[in-house]
Amino acid sequence: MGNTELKNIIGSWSENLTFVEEGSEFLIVEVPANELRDIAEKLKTNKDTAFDYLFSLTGVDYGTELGIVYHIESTTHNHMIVMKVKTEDRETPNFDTVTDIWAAAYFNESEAYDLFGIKFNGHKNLRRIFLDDDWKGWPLRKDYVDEFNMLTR
Amino acid sequence: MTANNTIITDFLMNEMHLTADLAFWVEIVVVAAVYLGVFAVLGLFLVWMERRVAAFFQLRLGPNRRGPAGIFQTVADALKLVSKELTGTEKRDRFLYTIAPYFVIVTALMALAVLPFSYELQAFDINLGVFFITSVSSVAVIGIFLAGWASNNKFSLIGGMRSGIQMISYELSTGMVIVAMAVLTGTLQLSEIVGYQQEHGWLILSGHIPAIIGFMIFMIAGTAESNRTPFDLVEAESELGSGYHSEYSGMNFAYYFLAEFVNMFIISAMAVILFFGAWLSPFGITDGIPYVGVIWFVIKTLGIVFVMMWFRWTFPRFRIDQLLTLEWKYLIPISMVNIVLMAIVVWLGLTF
Amino acid sequence: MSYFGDIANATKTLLTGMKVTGKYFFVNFFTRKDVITVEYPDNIDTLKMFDRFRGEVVMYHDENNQHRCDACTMCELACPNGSIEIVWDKAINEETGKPKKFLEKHIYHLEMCTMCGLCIEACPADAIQWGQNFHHSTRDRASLTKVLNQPGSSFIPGYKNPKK
Amino acid sequence: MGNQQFLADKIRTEEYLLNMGPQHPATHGVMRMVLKLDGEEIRDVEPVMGYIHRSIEKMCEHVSYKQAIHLTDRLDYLSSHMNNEAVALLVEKAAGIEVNDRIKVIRTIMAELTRLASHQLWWAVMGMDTGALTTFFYGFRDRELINDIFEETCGSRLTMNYSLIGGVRYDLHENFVKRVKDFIAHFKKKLPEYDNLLSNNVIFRKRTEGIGILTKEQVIDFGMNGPTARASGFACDIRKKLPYSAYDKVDFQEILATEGDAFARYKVRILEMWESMSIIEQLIDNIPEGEHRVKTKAVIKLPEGEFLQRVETARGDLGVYVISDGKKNPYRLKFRSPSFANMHGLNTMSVGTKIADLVVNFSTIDVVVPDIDR
Repeated sequence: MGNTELKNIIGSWSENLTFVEEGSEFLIVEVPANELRDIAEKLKTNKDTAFDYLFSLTGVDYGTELGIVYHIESTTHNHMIVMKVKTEDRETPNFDTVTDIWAAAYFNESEAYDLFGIKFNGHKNLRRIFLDDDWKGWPLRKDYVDEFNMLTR
Repeated sequence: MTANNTIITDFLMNEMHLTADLAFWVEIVVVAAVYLGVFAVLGLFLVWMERRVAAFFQLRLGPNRRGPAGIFQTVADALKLVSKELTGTEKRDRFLYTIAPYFVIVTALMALAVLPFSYELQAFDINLGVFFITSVSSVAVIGIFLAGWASNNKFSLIGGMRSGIQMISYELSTGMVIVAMAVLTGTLQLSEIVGYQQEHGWLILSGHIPAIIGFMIFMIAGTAESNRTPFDLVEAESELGSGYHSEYSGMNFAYYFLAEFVNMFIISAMAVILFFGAWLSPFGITDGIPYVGVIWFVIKTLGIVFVMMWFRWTFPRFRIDQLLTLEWKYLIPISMVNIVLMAIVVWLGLTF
Repeated sequence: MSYFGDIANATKTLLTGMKVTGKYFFVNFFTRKDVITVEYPDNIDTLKMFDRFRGEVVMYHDENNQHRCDACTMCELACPNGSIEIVWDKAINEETGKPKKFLEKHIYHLEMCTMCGLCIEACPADAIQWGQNFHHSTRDRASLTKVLNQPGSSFIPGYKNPKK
Repeated sequence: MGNQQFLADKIRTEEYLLNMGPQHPATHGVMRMVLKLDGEEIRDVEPVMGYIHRSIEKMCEHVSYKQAIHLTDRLDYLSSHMNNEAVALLVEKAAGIEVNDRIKVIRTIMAELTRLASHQLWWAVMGMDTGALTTFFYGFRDRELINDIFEETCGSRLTMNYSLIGGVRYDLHENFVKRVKDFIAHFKKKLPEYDNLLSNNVIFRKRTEGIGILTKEQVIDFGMNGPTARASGFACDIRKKLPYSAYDKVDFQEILATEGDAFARYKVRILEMWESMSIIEQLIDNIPEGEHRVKTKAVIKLPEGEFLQRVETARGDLGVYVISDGKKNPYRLKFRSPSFANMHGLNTMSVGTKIADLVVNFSTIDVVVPDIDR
């Protein structure tokens, strides 16, 4: 299924979705934070899209905003879509969890929390997955400074 | 003290002019010292043999640095273990922790003392012979169980629990096979069993079908008794690290390590006594000459030990519930049927 | 009855397994030809590594103790782990009279090097290349910081890389 | 059942926690699993990772693309060539660098040799985990031949850093083809031995059949991939779905099983070894002539935008996702690691089984811990 049909189907679900096509080979859907859960729900359950395989969930620090990029693939139709969600607030960034839609998000969301500080409300066991529990700061953020470990030349 | 005069007491009384009682006690001390020496040498040799045989199976060289073909490698290991500090977990149960290795050593020695190495070289020829060995080797379970419990480490606790189940349940089938062989020979005394085999030929031939079944069951159950693969769940490297003796170091660990190999020797010696005519040479060629029996006894036992080592370096390990189903659903029914079969064979006089 | 069936089948598979290990035991019991053990410390003088083996980075010196490095620090920039430091100085070149950089010390931190080879690739003059020696264990860490250009060595005057 | 209930009330049993790792023979690396145990039955497995987290993604943000390639060696060190190839392919596709056929064929042969070496090591350690210690030496004897091939051509045995942007570092060594053919002839005789020694062994079958069953839906829901997922019937082989390098010129079969238990995962990897050998055989005789490296600019900059490249490593499909802002180092570089995804299924697999089964399940997922922690 090409990007354009996908765009029409998904576009019909809600107005405030923006679609981007250049700069990447897959259709990019930017979703507002509050509609994240039901768009994800529709993506999975809708027969034509049937996105049932969460390929990867990436936390990104865009400088001013913090965001999550979902690469979701359909094992039946063999097409992939990129879903992005962004938030301005850098102190307590939080999104709804998608673990009950795709179980593959369980550790990925913990990793995003651990390295970016993005909380996921409704996640059963959100903890620092890689770093020690008493680690200060979120390492993968652009403004993270650590004189001890980081050798910047 | 109506001790029948053995060579040692005669020697002590005539040359050393000791009284009968004193000679008796000195003899006991001498025999104990000899068997401790046999225990140590046997243990070291078997460890070296295991490492060389394992190397040959695994396309390696095996120990070859200390002495020709690495013979003194295990002596070096023993010295290293002796010089090691005896560490242990802090909250261990001190008394049980220290007493546990001695259970295993004592039972191994007691079982060793009864084995008929040759007509003359048998320390205690008690008429309960075979029954005594099985009951003594069941005491060894306590040593391993205590080690697992007392060393305050969850992995060794699991190892100890597994040893409890495994060794107790496999004693049943070893016991039943021994009962079957006792039916055939009509006696429990070891020297009389060997005597029976002197006239009728080896039990594996004279008892033909039930004896062969008995031998296979005995080999399987014997490997399980001595905690060796495919039944080495007690110290399963990949699950429990080194199981019950992971908190032991130095001489305590050496006790467990040597006792495991001596147990293996005792099990194969039992198999040789019950099935292959302990120190009888094939077709009785060298039976007349005194003291030569030992060589035949050791050759046959090392043959069985080699087969057990072959098991160890080929088979993966059972899981605890499969191990128990193998025992309770397969080995015990077959060994019971085997006793009945042996009884019928003996009753109808079909033995050779 | 499958009861005896799977016992027979079980023993058959166990015996085939033993046949495999038995073959290795008995076939080369005396010849020991299949043995794969390499007795490392004993064969140290006969041991020859492959010519492309990456043991450590060394600097090429020709017969009269001259090397090709003109301190252009391309390798220092290419190294991802910062394990190369070039100490260079300026001096007036006799013929041309213009100030010219020359290499004082090419410091190579072996303990930080990940053998990725990007420095050797980046070097325009092929001054550094792979050495095959891999015995790097030492007692103190200081000896892992090596100076690649031998003492008293100097730049081959007017060397131009033939390949470039 | 009356007294069963009576006993259960009288005997107070308690679940206890057991830390399996971070230093444990079965975890193949540094990973801790907190087991909630009732006797030997596992109630819950919670993997605790991060003991070997070097934050390669943060490092990649400060190094150029050429330097980022050598960092990928340390991700899944058993398929280091495929990791290098993934980043190289991504940069070549994004920067529009065209590589000739010789480079594609060399990369494919090297990838299949790495897969063979990784599966051999997995088989050797699988045998050791279930108790057969000799398989370790047979597996490593065969793997040593592949390591010699790598050492001779690429210069190092494990972390090869052989693939670069626009080609490969050295051309093939002159006796590369002979060594590969000798290895294939040798290993074709030895692989049936693997089956006799372990696959058909009744104890091994009993230890692995029916253990840790995962259905196809569960595998997809958990986002699992690689041979672990193909054992439950999920066709996720990137070499077939999105062919790259010379995989479209080679015909090979994607191995799928349906039972989804530990033995199916084992069988899939053994058959994949046969497939890898047939791929190498198809390519080794007609390696096209040509340059082993294409001319590229000194500093490679990617255009603005985001790029995704997926490669089938020995453990599953590794996704490299780069957000580039036109500078010489990536703005954000994410490695979607196959072993990290496969960890999701561990809990469902081993709840209700015994400790010995957890060791078998963990070993059939074939986990490499640095691949999880990155």
